[in-house]
Amino acid sequence: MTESIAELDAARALDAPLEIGGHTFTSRLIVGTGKYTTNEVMVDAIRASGSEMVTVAVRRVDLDRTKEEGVLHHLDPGEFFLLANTAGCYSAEDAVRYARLARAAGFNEFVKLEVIGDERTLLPDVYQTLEAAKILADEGFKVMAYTNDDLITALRLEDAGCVAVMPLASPIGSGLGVVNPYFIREIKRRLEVPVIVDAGVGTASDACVTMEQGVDGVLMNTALAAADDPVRMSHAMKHAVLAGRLAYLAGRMPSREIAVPSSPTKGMLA
Amino acid sequence: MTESIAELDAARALDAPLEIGGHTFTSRLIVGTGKYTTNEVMVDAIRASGSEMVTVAVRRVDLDRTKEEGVLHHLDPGEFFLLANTAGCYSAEDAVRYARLARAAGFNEFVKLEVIGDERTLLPDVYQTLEAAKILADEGFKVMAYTNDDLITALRLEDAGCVAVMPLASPIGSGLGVVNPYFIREIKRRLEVPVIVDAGVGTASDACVTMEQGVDGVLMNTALAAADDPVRMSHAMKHAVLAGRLAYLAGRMPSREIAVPSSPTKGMLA
Amino acid sequence: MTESIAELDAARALDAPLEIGGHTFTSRLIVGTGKYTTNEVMVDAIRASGSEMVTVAVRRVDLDRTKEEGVLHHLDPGEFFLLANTAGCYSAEDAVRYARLARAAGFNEFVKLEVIGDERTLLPDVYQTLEAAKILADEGFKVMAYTNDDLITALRLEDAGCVAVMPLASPIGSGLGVVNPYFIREIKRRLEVPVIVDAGVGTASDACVTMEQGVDGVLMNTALAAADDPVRMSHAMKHAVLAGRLAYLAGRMPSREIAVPSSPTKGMLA
Amino acid sequence: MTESIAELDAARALDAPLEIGGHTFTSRLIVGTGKYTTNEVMVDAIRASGSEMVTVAVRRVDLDRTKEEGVLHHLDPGEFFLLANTAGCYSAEDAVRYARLARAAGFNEFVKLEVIGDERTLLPDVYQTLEAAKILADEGFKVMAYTNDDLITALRLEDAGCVAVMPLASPIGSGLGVVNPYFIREIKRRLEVPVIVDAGVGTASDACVTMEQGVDGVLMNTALAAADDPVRMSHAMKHAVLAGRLAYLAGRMPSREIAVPSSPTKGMLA
Amino acid sequence: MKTTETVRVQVNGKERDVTGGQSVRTLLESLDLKPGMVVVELNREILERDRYEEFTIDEGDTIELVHFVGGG
Amino acid sequence: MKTTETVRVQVNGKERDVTGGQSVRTLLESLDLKPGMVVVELNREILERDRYEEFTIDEGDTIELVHFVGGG
Amino acid sequence: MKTTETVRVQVNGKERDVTGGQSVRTLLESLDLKPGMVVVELNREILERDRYEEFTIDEGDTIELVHFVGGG
Amino acid sequence: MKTTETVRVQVNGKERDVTGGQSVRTLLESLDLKPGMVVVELNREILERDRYEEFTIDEGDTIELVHFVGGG
Repeated sequence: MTESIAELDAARALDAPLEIGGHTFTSRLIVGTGKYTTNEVMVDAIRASGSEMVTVAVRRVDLDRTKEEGVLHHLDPGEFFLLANTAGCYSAEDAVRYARLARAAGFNEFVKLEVIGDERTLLPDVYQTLEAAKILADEGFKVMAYTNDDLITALRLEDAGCVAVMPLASPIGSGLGVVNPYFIREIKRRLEVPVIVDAGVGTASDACVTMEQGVDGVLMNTALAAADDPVRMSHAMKHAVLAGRLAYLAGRMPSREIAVPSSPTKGMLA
Repeated sequence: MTESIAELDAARALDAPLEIGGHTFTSRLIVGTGKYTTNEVMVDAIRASGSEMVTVAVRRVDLDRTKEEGVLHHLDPGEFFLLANTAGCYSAEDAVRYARLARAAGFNEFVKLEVIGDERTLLPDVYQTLEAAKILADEGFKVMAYTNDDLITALRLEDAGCVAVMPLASPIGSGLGVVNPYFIREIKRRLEVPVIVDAGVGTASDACVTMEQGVDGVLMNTALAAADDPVRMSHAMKHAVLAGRLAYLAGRMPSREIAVPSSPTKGMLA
Repeated sequence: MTESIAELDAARALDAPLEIGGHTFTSRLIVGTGKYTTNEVMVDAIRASGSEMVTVAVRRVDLDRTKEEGVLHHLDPGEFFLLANTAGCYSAEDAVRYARLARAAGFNEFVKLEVIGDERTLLPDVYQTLEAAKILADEGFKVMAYTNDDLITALRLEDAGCVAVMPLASPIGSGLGVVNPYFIREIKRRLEVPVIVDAGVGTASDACVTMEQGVDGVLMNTALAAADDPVRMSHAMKHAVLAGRLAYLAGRMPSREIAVPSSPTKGMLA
Repeated sequence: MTESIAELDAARALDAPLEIGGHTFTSRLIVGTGKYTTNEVMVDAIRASGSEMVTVAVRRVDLDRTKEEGVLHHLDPGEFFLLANTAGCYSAEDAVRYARLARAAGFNEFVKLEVIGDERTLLPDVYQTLEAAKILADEGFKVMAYTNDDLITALRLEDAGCVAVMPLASPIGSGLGVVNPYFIREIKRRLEVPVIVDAGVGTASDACVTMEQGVDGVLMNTALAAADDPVRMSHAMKHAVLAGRLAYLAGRMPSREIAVPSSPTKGMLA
Repeated sequence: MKTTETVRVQVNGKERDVTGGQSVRTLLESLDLKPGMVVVELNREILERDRYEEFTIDEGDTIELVHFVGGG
Repeated sequence: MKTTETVRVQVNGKERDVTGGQSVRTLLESLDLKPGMVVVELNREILERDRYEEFTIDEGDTIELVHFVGGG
Repeated sequence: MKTTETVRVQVNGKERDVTGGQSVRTLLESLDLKPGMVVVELNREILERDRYEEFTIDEGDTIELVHFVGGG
Repeated sequence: MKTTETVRVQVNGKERDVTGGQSVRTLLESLDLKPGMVVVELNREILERDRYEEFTIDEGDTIELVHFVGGG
């Protein structure tokens, strides 16, 4: 036990906290709250993931059904930092409207800006996203913008005042992992605001690879909610993000095609 | 803190211990003791990795130099389970000789059998390895055999009585990771003794991917010793192995080329 | 000999010609004319590639040096269809200016629109590219637009009236090949105008993989000019593009992890 | 037309013929004759592939059915060089028996040695293969040995007197392509006899990538027979093998993460 | 002057007949919704929570009542 | 001395009753097989094509008649 | 009225003193450039080839003479 | 009969002149090696730790003294 505490402390001591828009987080994993089979599993999974920031969507109250659907009946806003998203919006105007409604809920000024350009791929409309980002930043929102892996767009979003830029690893819910590590790496290299990879992670190694690119964090939902055992996968992801982060900070060995012995070549018997 | 203990316990509770040749280990990571810049770094790194089993090589005492080179001056055999290897041997006869010398040291009857067939690639000579495995198993050794990723050879080694079969991910010290996951997966699928992937891991995600194939453990040395910061990388590997293992047990989401929304499509505003 | 003709005819008979902006081409390979060590090598390489359309850049006449630098002193506009590019432009305004100058040369109304957004990656500025595309299309240009692998942008460029959309495989001159086949495939699936993959191809297999995604053609320059033997590589690329195209049309076998014998399992001897 | 002849001649002039066991072949593609829907398609496909050497299996005559099943009723041994295989054999003894029966047919002393070690993966039993190779080589057979991608085994097979060593790209009929290019490349680097990659190719780019590793040829069957359009795929493969070979000989450009312009950066307008 | 006739309004996309002139707070109560758990948009204008009393429902109003649900 | 009784032999794994003492060549003809198209293994021994005449079929013989089929 | 004084102009970014009032065609000839091989931009306006005669060079003109070079 | 002449032996590949007839234990001490930290192979035979006393060093003996070092 004492050993395990030492372990965790050591691990923490090896990394700095993540700061986004003036808020500080020890976990570099941000998780969604959608698509879980039950609310109990959702809460257990989120707790297992060690995440401090969770995303929620803005939707109409269903006046015919029980109010239980409201996610705040299950998630304590005191325990988790709520990041409202504009998922489902296809125009800057709609996204701005949803963001304002989210802020009116009174929790914080953060918003995960998401403006979709195509229903089949759920790829972002970077033109509308950029427009909405400018408007919201001007209104004092702390915009975390979901975007594609285009460096130029990422730079524009940073200029627009976003507090974080969130390129995709691969399409939402695809689980294909980091398809283009070069672009992700370059975006991280060039931006000053935190870069959070959002969408596409399918399993633990995807999260680990993502963090090894040097980015500041990962945001996922389906990889946890659609796993056979969401809670166990959430544990896995917590460790995967930490592993990838520490490996990035540790500096990996160079890889080479030719082998190099790990035992001494001298001192062999005759 | 209490939370961190809970976390670790939860993680442990999600996996069974690893049993090899009658011995039980909670960590699925086995590490080498070679190529560290200093013995202090070696010990700190091994402790950070959480490994219980460590490999050592058998070499002549250097009568001209200080005896300090002996690894047991730094590693307490009470703290770690010693796995002597036959690294550097190019024939079954030599490997058997080294194994006997190792056992005579009096720690245990385990041996990491390694018979090299080529100096440039350090690939195993499966013919000599199989021959040595039979001899050593008959002499009561608990043989953990380093081999290539050939299923047929792996099956033969199991038949020969090895307590663990250890296919490579890629050449020793190459850091290329799991080049052929299909073969590794198939070997695990078909063998009953533990399958430990030995050699080739370069960074945390490699270890994570390896464990996601369902194997029982990973053995590495260079990835830790040759990292810019071996201790930090060892922390990373500890988490990576755990992450990959839990992800395998959790059952990943199916990956698909088409996107699937993680927020509700109903309840949008008009 | 007769056999070889038969072969080529057969191959041709298996594919339809490529039509771009009302012009028809039998070769699906478009090549650049930059970076060759000598003009002789350039011409030999282009001929070996079997390309019919070649790109050229618009630059100031160097009044101090010999006029020989003009590419038309070496390339016969009667033999090759000239595609002038706007390479080097960082704004819609500049790109439009270069396109107009190119058209004034009097060969055709085609232009390879290229508006760069970043000097280090040479990634396109999709915002400026889209703006320029609209202006040029309105002026009657036949715009072939170099862009990134973003589907939404590709769709906008098609709406803007481009006669071809040309997503990158990877950054210009990188030779990394098709990093994101999913995005390329989806762009092809969704557009009606020809999709030509432009930039990133490094060797023959890259061109082959590109065509296997179903796209209409490939544009390359560095892969030929920077090969050790540009002429030989040009031969290779000609065959690679044809191979990838025919394989796409032929419909590949399904790939599976388990083996399937190619010889009969019946009729074995006792 | 004249141009097309020139093209082909030029391509041929760029490569040396393939010599195996004293026989010379201009095509580096060897194809199987199994699993085609009809004999007509088989013959058309093989002709389209440009292959000169084709593999056949040895089986009992079916006394109850029409004799038409004999492949020589459809393939003219004068047109194609027959390479009989020992497919379906699981021991050195059986393989030797099948090889002798094949030679008794009186066409040539070549045999594609294949000794399977596992029914599910069809992976070779390298122990039995090596034993059979020695026996057959002693009996004057020209052995082309199907093996896995293990360098040590490849070296042993060469020592045993095989005229060609044929490592797999991936399991027979899997269509997974070259899973481990490192091993294939190293085998080619170290052997003196021709290295033919046998099994695993799924589509044109796989064949192209295979040849780019520097190997001497490719052997395939399912990729052609199981394509939607076998004849068209055979055309594709012919070009893919040529493309990969020429690209290997041409020497590819170096790949780099940072972009390099292909148009001049000087001479821009003010 | 407060009226008590029924008025037809749009609530979350569905037409409803409700008592005219009642305050938004009253409406929420009648719908059994805790003010703290929803955000109200009245004719495209977002209302501040502490002012639900001041706004009244009139004929033809469009009301959107939203809250947070699970999403990624 | 040549006999004409029927003998039981194994041909390609199936039992057959054939005329004893007949030559392999005769057997092939009776099976409508061109000698040039098959290879004959008699009791595990491969026969040379031009010697089919010399070998006779006797009680209990095991005969394998093989040829080339499509294979990879 | 045609003048023959020297005027200072910008040609491809460099200052040059040329005879004022001469036609673009004459300028090209003096620079040994075939009209068919270049495109001329005079003060940001692209000139049609067959009208080089009509345009004259005056003090302060900015002239760009471009052509095609190798590019990807 | 125990002799005290010097004998020439091979220790870890190097020739050494040591006192003949001395026990392995004595040799180890003279080399400043703790018996518990090494394994001794005398003329290709591995000696049990508790029997170092019994074995003596004679002319031409080949002695290997090994221990564990860092390795992967």
